[in-house]
Amino acid sequence: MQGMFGQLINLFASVLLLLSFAMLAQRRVVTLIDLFMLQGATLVAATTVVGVVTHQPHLYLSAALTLLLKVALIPWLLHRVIRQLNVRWDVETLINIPTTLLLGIVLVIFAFNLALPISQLSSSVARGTLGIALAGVLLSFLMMITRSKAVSQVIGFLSMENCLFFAATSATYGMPLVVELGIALDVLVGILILGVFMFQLRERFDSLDIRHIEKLKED
Amino acid sequence: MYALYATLGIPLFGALLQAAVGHRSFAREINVALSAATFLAACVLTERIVTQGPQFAWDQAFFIDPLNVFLVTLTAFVGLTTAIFSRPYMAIEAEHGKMTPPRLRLYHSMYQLFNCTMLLALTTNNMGLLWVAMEAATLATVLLVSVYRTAASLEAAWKYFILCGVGIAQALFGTVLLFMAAEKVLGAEGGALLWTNLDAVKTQLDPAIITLAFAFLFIGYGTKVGLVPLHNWLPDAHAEGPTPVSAVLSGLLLNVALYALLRCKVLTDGALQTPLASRLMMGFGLLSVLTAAFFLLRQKDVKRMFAYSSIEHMGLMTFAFGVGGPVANFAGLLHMTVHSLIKSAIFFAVGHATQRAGTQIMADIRGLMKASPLLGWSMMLGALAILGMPPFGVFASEFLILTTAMREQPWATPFLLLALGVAFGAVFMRVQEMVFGSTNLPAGGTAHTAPAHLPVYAHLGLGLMLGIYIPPYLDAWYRQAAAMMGG
Amino acid sequence: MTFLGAISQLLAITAALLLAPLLMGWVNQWRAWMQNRSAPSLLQPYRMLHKLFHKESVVAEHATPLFRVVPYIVFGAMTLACGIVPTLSTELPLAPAADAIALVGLFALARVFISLAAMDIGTSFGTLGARREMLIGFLAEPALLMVLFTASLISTSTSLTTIVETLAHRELAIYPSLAFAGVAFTMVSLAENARVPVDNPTTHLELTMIHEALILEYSGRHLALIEWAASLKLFAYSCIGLALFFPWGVAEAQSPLALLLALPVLVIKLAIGGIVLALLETINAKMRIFRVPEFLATAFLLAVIGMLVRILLGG
Amino acid sequence: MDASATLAATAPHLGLALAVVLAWLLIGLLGLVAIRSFEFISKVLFPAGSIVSLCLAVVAFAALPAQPETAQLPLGLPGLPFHFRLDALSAYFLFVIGAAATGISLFASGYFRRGEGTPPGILCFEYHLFLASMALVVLADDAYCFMVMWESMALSSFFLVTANHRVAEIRRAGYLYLLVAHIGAIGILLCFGVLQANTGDYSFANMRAQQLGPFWASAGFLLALFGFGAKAGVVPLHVWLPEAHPAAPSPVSALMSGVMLKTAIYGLLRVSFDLLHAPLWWWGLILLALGLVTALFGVVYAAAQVDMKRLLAYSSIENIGLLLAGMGLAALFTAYGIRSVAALALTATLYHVASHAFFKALLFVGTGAVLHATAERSLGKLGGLLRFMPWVGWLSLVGVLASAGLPPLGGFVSEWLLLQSFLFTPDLPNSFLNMLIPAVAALIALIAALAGYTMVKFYGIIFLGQPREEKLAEAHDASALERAGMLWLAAGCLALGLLPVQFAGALSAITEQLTGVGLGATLAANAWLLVPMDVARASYGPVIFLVGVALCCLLAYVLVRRFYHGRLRRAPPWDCGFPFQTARMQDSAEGFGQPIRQIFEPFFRMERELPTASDTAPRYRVTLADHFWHWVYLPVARLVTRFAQAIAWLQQGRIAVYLLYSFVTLVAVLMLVRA
Repeated sequence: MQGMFGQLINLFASVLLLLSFAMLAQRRVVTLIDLFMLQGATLVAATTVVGVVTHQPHLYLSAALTLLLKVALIPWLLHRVIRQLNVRWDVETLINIPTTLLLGIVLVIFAFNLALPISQLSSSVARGTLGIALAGVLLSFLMMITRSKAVSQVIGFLSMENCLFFAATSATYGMPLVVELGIALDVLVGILILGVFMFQLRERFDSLDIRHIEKLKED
Repeated sequence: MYALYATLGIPLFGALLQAAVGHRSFAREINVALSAATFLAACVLTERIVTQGPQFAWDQAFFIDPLNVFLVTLTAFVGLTTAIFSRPYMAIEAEHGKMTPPRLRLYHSMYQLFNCTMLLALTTNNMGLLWVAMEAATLATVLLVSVYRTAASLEAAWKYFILCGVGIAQALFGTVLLFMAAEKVLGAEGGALLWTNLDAVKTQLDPAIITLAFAFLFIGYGTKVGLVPLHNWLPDAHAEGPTPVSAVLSGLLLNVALYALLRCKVLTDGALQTPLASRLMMGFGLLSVLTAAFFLLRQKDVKRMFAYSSIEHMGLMTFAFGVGGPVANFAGLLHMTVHSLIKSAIFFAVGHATQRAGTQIMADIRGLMKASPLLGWSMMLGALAILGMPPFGVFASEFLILTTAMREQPWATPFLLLALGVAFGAVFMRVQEMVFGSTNLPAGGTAHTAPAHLPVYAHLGLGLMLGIYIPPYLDAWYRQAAAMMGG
Repeated sequence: MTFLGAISQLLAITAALLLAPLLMGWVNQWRAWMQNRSAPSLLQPYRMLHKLFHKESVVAEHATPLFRVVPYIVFGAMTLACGIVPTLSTELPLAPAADAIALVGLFALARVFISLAAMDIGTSFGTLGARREMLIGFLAEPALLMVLFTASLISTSTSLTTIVETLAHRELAIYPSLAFAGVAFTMVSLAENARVPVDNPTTHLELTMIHEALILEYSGRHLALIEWAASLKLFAYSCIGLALFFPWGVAEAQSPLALLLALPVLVIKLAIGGIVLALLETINAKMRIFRVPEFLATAFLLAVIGMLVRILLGG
Repeated sequence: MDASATLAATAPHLGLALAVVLAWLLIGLLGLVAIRSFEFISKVLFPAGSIVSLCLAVVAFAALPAQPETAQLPLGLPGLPFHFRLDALSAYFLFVIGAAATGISLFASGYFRRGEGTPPGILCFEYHLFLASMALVVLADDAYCFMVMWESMALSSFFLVTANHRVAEIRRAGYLYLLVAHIGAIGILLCFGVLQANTGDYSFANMRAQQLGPFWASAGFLLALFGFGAKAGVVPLHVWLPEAHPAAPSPVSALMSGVMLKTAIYGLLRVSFDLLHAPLWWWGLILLALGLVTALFGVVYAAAQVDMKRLLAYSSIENIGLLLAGMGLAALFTAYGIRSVAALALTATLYHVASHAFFKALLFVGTGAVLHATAERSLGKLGGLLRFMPWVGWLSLVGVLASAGLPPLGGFVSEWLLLQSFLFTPDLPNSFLNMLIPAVAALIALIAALAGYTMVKFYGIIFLGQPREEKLAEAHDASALERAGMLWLAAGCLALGLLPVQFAGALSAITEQLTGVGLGATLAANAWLLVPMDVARASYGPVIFLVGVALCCLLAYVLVRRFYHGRLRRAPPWDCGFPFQTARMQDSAEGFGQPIRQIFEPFFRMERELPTASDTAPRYRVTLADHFWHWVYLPVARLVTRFAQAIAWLQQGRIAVYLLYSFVTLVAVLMLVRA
């Protein structure tokens, strides 16, 4: 039983990594949101499985929270934003996609290498996946660097948050509840603020292209 | 521990209250009253801690020891003086049409919320909650920075949000790793994220995990501290937000971030028995001091310049804590105190000057001394104080840091000498031109009444006092806190 | 202060005052002879002083009191200088008050005052002369000091009387350092006393004169004092040179007989010195003012070399 | 009250000195209170400050031979209260401060005028704060107290320098001054960091007790040399001095040149002789070499200046160089254990400290009076002022003579002592040094002679000749208080010149403290002759000297009067047959500088504009610039600017790039911790 669940978690982890790569490769903002939703769903599933294995009821709560926030609310919000702002395409990335993917692979190797000695120490069933969580964080980081639209940056940010949650689940059995609640609240407020900002940016700059918001600099 | 609940509750209540009435004309006075109440509560709390020693509250969820109680008092105090400063300031901003009633409401509400989150971050015993509070503080300040809704302020706020958000996400990862290490010793239950518990078992924590955790925590909280090269949000956010916000950002938020970093360092030092944390802090501290000094040279915007000065000073503190040992730690804490006092005072003065001149561009602000001697002197003395001129307190801490570094880390001193020299040259060149000489300010510009300068001079006075006399109880705090940080 | 000391001091000063114009006349006479001119009388300087003292003084309208005081100061300073230098005897009560360094200081004092007086009138020549005089001074002064130091190193003393006593008592050996110092001293003396090749005491050609430019505005008794002081200066320098390089015959303590003997010895030595000076002035040509720094720098270097030789070779 | 009573009982002199400092601060605060009542400040507060200064001088002089006294104030850092100590060295410098300030304050009470820049009350406050901080620098007995006072001194003097901050040039001067002062202060601070030897105890007593290895001791010494050198204006850190001293109001210039520079000498003496108590021989060599370079540089530049206050500022650089050279000699002899000669060199140095304080203060206040009377600083527009301002003129003459190092005034005594100590050098066991040092003596002689040249130029152009401008004829003499101040300073110059035995004898307490040998016994043997070693070796009796000169003068005067008529006729000066001479045809300051420029051409960075024969409007112009400025400071400034430019490129506003920085940093740190 334990073994099967372990494999299931590994599977979800792999899916997570795959989705991260897919996001890195994706140009269309709409698809990006969908991928993000999928990532959220995977996270929910993984959390639930860990909850089942370890009989930790607060993991269910965490899973529910994630479901509500990251699978339902945030994608819905994002969709609304891009519809209203009419940003469908992330026209071009700052670095071309094949290069980005190659960089991504290097990062994954780096992350695995980094996490390997540590994950041995974890008591969690999902310990092997710490490396994947780390890789996900780094990949999201990379995505934020390479994207030129504000929306895709936000999605990168959120995806990073997802991977962090996954790390919390995989390395331990989730953070204490009060912390998880706090984090969720922060994320929610944060995304609301970002949403408002995107409208205001659009209003001020006529664009959500971050290359237009680089007036503040040293000259 | 009602004092603690009051300290945290008043600003929280204030945030809600101001969300309702913050746009009304009396909201500014309410803001002052709330901050004063918070400060009073913090004083009572301090008195408790000083007389009765470190204490828990709410079943270990909060823990107050000398290290954080002094920061709590400082935060509440600067919060209060900034509220006092912002009262006439915001009135003038409203007059100029830069603040509309909805913006005022947002400003007042977020100001209280910001205070609340910082106090929470300081007092909580839970490393996770510390992270949550830091993030919340970021959110509150993002709104504060963008309150003018200008293109520049939006840009600054956006960068601030993204950079700090990403940065602090690394801290979350670090916290997760910390939790993972702690869990093995303390078990999943029993508050494995409580700092007191972690501190108790820190020698048993697994070094491999803690090493990695500290790397992430360092990057995360280091971003908020404004360490180079993670600092890029800081000058933008300081320059484009309202001046009271710049004052609390520099004076308080950076301190709280450094406080979080210090807590992590204590654990890491205990777990590793190697100087990893110290080396990182020294290296990045020094890099920050040096880089910021050179950035200072090219500034045209007065608030931006002092923002870089904040980076420089945070770098110096980080370096001091990295050097470690009772003297350097003491010096670091002292520097934290005086830096927030003096830097916020400078921002107050800058606020007056920019309102008087109607611009933040230094070339267009001339002859403040002629236009208003009180303003000119506050600007001049503030700048001299922050540049490390005695008898102001910044000098006292720089004295201790440099003399200790000379024997402990002599390799660093040429860099420090260079950086402090360049910084002095850069800042003083501008400030002198702003303060001295014939004025180019419009004759009928905004005139501030003498009481408006009170917060500036109060801060400068305190900074001066700390340079030549440190009260025994403050000394005792510093010593206990420095001892806690070990070396 | 012994009675004899007071006597010898007074005698030294009186002798200097009286002999100085004579030395001047002697040099002039010899110079004229060497240049195939008919010579003025040996007593010509006394006659000139007499004439000048009897004439009325004409002072520029806006001259300050400084202008009128300076001749006295210069005269006083030079008289004192002659009183300090051991001419006849080393038993001089005034000598401990001023050693070799103070002597150089004394000359400098006179020079500064006369330059200031020259500037007081505010004519172009006065200031020009002052500038040149100070230029020569700042180059000659260190050279003179170095010459004296070389002697001091030999006698480990800067006191002139001790130097003379030490040098007079040594066996007749050639000190190479003193040879260098001697040449340097001669060059400095020529410059300091406004002699060819640095200055021409008989010229009034405006562009080249130094000493004459300084005193252009003086007349009557003031001029007399200054001229007398100038001859005293020459006398003092000659005596310093004789004391350093030919110290024999100077009377030492408690010996009235030696004192009596010293006077004729001094006169003979001065006479020979005067002829040498006239000779030097005859065989040299006046140099351009811009060459003077080079001339004096050479003197300075020679003096320093002399000193180094003294340290290096112990000679 | 209780504390002050115990202080008075255990440390009477120190208590009094601190009381004086307190009185100064009080006067300053009173000035702040009565910020705009000009009469009160100038007629009551400044004279009061002068009297207080006099008290300080008296107390300090009395404390010279006394035992060291210590006290603590409950201020400063925790565990490190302000320590004060009054020993012979600090007493002496305190005396110099007090004595010079007496005259300068007196002058200042007549000097400051209404309606110039900073309000009088603030000036009064800054002025007395400046005095107080200088006194406390000298009294400080721990590093923190010292640094606080040191920087307060810099700060208060900065504000005084920029009193008239409407002028851009003055602001620039002030900026340069404070910048150099601050960087120097950091150097001193690091020096103390070395000296405390990681004990965390910053008191001088602890530093004295530490035995540092040669490496750390030398590091400490070099840092101190850098720090104090920056304050003293040692080449190549001198650039601020000729800018700041002329910019300040004259009494402040006098204080800065005459007194403040000496605190740097004090600090260097304190650190190298007292705290490090074992100078290595090459420290002495460095001091000597730097001192000579500084002195020669200073005097050559002084001789070429055309602004009277700049001229004096460069002359201060020269004197600092001489002090440094003397100190270097003392260090050399101490290192070789020839303590009696070390004591002699040190006596010379200390003597010069006092005499320079007096004559430079006198000259600076003199220029102040001239500046007030004529509103002119440029030598090319002055002239003939002795007739219109006889008091200032004659009193300045005393300063000029002292500054030129002429007997029988103060400047000569110190030069004499210095040259004497050079002559004893052949005792050194190092043959190289034996060769070198006489040559150095030659250089000292050259410098002294050049100082004479400079001073003749200074005095002759300002006070003698004919006024070069019409308006100079209306120049008024100094007011009574100003005269009194100048009289005091001139009297100081005279006293130092005529009473060297008594004064140098008082210094033996210091040399005993620093080198272990005092000259007091040797000196006391003869009241009228200054005999450092032995009367056969060298002696100097200024009183006899003066009496001798005076007697000769008097004799000449009496004889001339007695035997000849005293007829005197006033006539226009001889015009050389060219009747159209004007005052502008007098030799100018530039002209006076010409031989110097020619001889020392490589010293200067010269820009000349020479007229040719065919010029219809011929124009002659020559500007002098400092090589150091061009070859050291400008390149450094350019380098810093360029670096700042390069670094600004890092921050180009693109959020993606910023994220990349964070990312790279993260990866780098991760790799670092893995390794």
